[in-house]
Amino acid sequence: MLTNAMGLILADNRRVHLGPLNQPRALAAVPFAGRFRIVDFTLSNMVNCGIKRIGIVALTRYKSLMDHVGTGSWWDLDRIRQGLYLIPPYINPVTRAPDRTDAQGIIDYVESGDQDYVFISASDYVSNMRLHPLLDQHKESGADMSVYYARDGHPSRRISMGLELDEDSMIKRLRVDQREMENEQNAFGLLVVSRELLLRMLEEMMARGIADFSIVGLLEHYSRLRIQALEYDGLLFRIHDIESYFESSMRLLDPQVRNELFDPERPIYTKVKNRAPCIVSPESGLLRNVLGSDGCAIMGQVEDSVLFRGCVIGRNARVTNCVLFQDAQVSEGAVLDHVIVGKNSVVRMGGKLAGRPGAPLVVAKNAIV
Amino acid sequence: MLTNAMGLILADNRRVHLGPLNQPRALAAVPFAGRFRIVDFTLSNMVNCGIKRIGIVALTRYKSLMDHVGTGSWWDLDRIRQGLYLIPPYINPVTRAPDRTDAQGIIDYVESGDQDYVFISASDYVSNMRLHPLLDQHKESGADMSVYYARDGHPSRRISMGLELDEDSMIKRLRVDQREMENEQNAFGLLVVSRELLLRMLEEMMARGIADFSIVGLLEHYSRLRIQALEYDGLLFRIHDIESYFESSMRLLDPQVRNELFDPERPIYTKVKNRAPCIVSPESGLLRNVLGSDGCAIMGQVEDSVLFRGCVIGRNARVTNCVLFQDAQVSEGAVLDHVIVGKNSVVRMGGKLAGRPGAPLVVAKNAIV
Amino acid sequence: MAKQETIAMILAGGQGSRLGVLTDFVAKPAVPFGSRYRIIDFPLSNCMNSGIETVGVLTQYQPLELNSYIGNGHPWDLDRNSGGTFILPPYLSLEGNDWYKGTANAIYQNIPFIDGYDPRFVLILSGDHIYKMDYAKMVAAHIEKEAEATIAVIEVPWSEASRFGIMNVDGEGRVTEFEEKPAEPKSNLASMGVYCFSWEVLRRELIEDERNPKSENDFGGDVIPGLIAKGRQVYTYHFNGYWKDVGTVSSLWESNMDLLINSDQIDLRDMSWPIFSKNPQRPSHYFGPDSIVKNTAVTDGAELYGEVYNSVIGYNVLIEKGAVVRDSIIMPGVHIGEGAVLDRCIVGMNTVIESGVRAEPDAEGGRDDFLSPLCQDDITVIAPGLIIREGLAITGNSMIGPAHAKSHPDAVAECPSLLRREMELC
Amino acid sequence: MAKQETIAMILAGGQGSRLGVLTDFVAKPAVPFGSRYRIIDFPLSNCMNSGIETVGVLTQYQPLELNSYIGNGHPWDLDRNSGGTFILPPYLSLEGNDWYKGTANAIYQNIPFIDGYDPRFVLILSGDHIYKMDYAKMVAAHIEKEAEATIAVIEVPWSEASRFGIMNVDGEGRVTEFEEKPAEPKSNLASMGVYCFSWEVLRRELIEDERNPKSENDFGGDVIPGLIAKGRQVYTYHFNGYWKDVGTVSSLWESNMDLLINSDQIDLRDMSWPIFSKNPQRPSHYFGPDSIVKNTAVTDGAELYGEVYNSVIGYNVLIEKGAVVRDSIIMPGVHIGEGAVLDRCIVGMNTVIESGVRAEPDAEGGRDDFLSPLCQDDITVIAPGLIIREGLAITGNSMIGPAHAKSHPDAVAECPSLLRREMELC
Repeated sequence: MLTNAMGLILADNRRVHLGPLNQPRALAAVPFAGRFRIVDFTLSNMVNCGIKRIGIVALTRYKSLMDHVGTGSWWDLDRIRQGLYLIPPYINPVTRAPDRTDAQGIIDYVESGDQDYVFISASDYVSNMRLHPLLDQHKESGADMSVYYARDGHPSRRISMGLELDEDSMIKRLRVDQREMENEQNAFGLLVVSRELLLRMLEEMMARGIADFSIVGLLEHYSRLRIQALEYDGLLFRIHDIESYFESSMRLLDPQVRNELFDPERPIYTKVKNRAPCIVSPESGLLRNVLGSDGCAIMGQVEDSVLFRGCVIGRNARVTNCVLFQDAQVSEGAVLDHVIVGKNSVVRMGGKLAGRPGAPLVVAKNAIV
Repeated sequence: MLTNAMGLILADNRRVHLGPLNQPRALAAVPFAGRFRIVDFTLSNMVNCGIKRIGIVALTRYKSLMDHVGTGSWWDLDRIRQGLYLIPPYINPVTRAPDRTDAQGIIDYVESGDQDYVFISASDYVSNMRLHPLLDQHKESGADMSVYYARDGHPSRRISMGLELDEDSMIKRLRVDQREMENEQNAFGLLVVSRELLLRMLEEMMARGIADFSIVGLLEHYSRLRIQALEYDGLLFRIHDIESYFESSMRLLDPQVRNELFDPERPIYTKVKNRAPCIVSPESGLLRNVLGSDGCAIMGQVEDSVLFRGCVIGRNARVTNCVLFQDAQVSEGAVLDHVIVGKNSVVRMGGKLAGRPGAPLVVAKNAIV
Repeated sequence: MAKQETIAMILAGGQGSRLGVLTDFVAKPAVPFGSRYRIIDFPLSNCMNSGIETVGVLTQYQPLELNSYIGNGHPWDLDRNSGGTFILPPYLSLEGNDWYKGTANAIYQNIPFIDGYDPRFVLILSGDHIYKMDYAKMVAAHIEKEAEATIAVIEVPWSEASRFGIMNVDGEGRVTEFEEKPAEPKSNLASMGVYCFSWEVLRRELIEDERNPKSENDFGGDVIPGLIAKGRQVYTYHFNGYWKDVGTVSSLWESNMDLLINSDQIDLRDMSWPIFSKNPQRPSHYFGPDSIVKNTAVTDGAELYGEVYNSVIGYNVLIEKGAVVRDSIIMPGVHIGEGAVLDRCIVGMNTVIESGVRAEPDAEGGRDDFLSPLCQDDITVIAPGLIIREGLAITGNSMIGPAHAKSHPDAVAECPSLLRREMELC
Repeated sequence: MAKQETIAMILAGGQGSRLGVLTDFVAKPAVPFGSRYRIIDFPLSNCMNSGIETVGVLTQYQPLELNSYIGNGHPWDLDRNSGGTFILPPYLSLEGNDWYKGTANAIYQNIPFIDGYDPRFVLILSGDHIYKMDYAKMVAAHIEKEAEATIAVIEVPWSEASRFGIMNVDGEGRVTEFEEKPAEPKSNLASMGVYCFSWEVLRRELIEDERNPKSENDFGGDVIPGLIAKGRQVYTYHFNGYWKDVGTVSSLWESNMDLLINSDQIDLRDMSWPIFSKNPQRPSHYFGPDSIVKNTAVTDGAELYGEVYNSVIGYNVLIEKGAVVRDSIIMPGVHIGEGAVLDRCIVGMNTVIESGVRAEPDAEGGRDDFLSPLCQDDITVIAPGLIIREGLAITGNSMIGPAHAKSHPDAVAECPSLLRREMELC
């Protein structure tokens, strides 16, 4: 199945602040659901739609993103003619400043593909979605650009792209980050546009010296262009702040939610790590409503939590309502409630940490507490 | 065969100016010898020495370099745990300026490998060389750093790293770009250093805010460190300016030179392009002392020249002492002597272009003349 | 570069008939092991970790699944430009070759393949051993001793030595005698079935062996004893670590259990020597609100709502509420219904155990129609791709296979085959 | 994702005996073609360009070189995670299967492999045809016509129609009759041996065909005529383009020459439909100071110092000063010595033609010891891996193979085999 479209993923969103979670890495590289990262969902959605050429625009902190995506082989994107491109900015060799704007690298990527359409995705949401309906609708309606939206209420206190539509579902007004617009139609950062029009817009950006290439920036053309909106009514997590990240993680404990997010018809691919299976020890305590991953060693008690790969829960430790990132270690007797523990961090023997529902405590990467 | 070393290739050298040849691309990506690019030789030397993890530091204009190296598969570097890394600079998301120096990306790359030694190579020379002798010597002597040099006279009017050595072959003086130092020992930008020491030097660079990571910069430590020099007496081309590029190209017409540069025991790998075989037409003219490549169509006369892939030589055209880059087109009846024609460029029907020995004329990429 | 210093040949052709219904449709090396592996992951990963990048896998019996599993070799990083993994089945030539007659004949028939890489050394490995071993060290020892053949040996308890092929050596480690299952062993050094040969020597020996009409063309039975008898430089290489041949139901069960009991021995958590595998990409495993799980290995996609003790659970296994699984090996994709009880069972891939089934050593009212001489120690084996009907009770030492779907349609059915294949191949 | 809409099966098992010594040690699809290709590059590249990513290659005869050549499928971008290329040889199962009996039986034996991908459509392709074809368009036509089987056909000159399998169709393109080499053809639509089947239909048909003791289990002979006879929905798909079966010495020679004469037909320079291949990485080819080259195809690593006219020259070929090569196909790695003259020759890989050899249709004083009924049109074939001794003169229509090294040791020798293998495998 070949789809006449390429993908473009914006790895960062400077409006999204996850504190210690995205400080050391691009938003797209933030871990999610035990063994995945946010970008896995976007990449898999594109791949499952038959897209075989995907560029990821990464401005900064792309080391972990680069390590994660590798050659693209886990998404079957290690191809001769197409495949996966990481698009960092160009640096001017003389001034040592970025060459003009982000746009030149993107232009080079878009120009060298021969697909007629480009799917552009942000990295501040997680979903397992079909992209074909949007493309089909786009072709049929003859719109200049087509964008998905969801009726998921006011998703965040900080970030929103509220849409007001005309009778043809074309955007007639865009309200950005407005608090009062609850329950309206909100775009979430997936759109499709013809390669040709995208190139024209990018060149205009270059000419005007506009630095920021973003979904909002594209949608703001609604007054000049016909931008059609299509409702997406499937499962959707918005990752806009620590609270929404934590709440989304907890929703994964619901089997129904997992069944939809990990529909075997449209697998979510990720980097394979070859960790040993998870071992639950003979002396383990209660183990209830827990998502666990390979490489974990569980000797204590865990409830209502998500464990990433390689977590160690010591004897008599108690972990409740937590998200533990890769290789986090909860030592003997420690007690954690409503905590997000960063990668490689250690909670010392007997340590006690507690956040509150709606305001989890966050332990940074590589910390010892 | 596993070698306990990783590779680090510096794709650019801001002291080397090849005019239209490296204006659109990093020095490492400059085409050479019909179907290769400079980086192919450095990569292959490393791979043939059993190195399986190679980083390429690219500051700018890395698009064609990125397209060329792809996933690294042509050098068998598309590996799960090791492989090929392109290392562009980090950009600070707020100031949109490069994050501190080049060094952070390099530090991240070097730190995450578990090899004890790092081979560092510049991209301003071409050779098919064994790297093991340098590593063996380095380990045996206990030097802090070890560098190859050649006794190839004063290689360039512009660029040189003349070495004065003590009786243990340790550098006691380094003379950079000095015109009068003919016939001395000249380093050419291949050295080996322990991972540990390299990291210390990089961190020092970061701390002092030194922006430029280069071979010269490393060798300048000779007063504080024991830097050993080892002679390399094999075939070596220095690519320092248009003249040396052209002269090196012409030397390839000597079968002896090619036999050494393309020793089948140590193949030089490059991106596979799947062009059709070269077709010499029935009406072709003289074809003497010519290196030709796949995809060429030769209807005219060619002598003493190097043709890259896909060149077209029209009827009655005459090409002598030329280097024609990929998909260059010499139209019917055109006459070229001592010319370098850039990629995709077209010499119009009946056109006449002539450079001089030692000063070839250069036609830029995508030009029509 | 075609030339390779060392290449490995993995013998993966045998039917593995002592595993009964587990190998009806797959070669033994493709049998699942240890929650998320197949047996062949161990030699393949050892090759990769040892820096050996050309691996021939000699297949003959039911190679399709193995072939699909290995695919392009990517999960083991063995998708190399020159080299990588090659499935090597028997083939026709001008001389009209035939099926592989024995392990040595299998290598003999592939001499042109090996010659193509012009190696100095060839490792002969088995596709059905569980161990982590650095073959590079063995090759280094082979070089240092200037050996012509080197045989990896492991010390076994003297009491068990008579069950193995035993190497008698001199003070230098040179083999003076090889005894297959000696009644009165003179040494406790058992051959692991892992050989390093200088290719030149092995090549000559194979050609000679092929010409010998009395030979059964077997490494252990003919080639190795022949080399020793001729006084060639045959040395042992001592291996200290976990090693198990998983050729029988009991040894397969034990070796799986060793992951729980002796997890420090075959240390799968040691990331300096990872064991690679290829599995479908599934979400993390899930422990349900009422699950009780103790001393158990579990991996991606498994969902445990019941009780699980001392067991090895594969990916995509679903254990429903009220089910009890004890001392068992549940291979990938198995579905265990509500209230089912499994004790000392090995359940093959994608089999469905309907609710209320009891498979226990002394199941009350249990049927003993399925007893098999291949099963001992009260271990029961259930083939892949079956449906075990609601409420069936079976005693220990049973083996249930597709044939029983015909003989006992009330108790056993086959899963629809299309669905089955699809799931197996991920 | 295991499921694939369309998968392709390439029949590559035949010995290709009409090519004589060129296929003594390699399967026909692995024979070099057109300077830098092997025959199988064409169907493999067609698959890749058509977006078909799962390809089974059915082998039986001498598959080693083909196996090594295809490797992990990377050069054709067919090293996919699920799917990619699979070499499918015959294998043993519980039912004790045997060698492939015919083309249909070969697919029958691999039903479990195909089922694993649960495809809607299966393409059956030949491994020995030279053509560029978008199979996706054929599948689209198959879907649109709601066909159960679609047969690609090409219009041949009426005068030659009696040499082909001819399809007689109604106004809708539905096949009403299939005639193998009809004396009085009713149509000039020849079957290309390229079939698209709905898998459900083909699967049923193959099982039925297998049960029929009278069937020879061949697609062209049994399965297709059977479907037509039963009135199933069998349609033709018209292909307009270059297509050639390279099964004979003459057709192999002609098809190579078409690259020079009809280069616009089988347009290898069209980069929108590239033909991929796997070759050793060598420097650009070189025309020496005294070379004369006209109407010739040449590729990497070749060095031409002599005269070459109307010829197809493979990689790493060395033609020394004073040698003359005319109307010939020189396969990779061949070395032609000073003053040798070759006219209308096909020279196999890595053969050495010593100086002064003359192989011409009417070579003066030429020996006719080597004449072969497989050679016509004055074409001479020299096997791969030989040394043709200095000064030998041979007439046209000769075929020289390894057997002649024994019968004519003065004229022919074999290259040392190790060296030969090494070079062939790159």
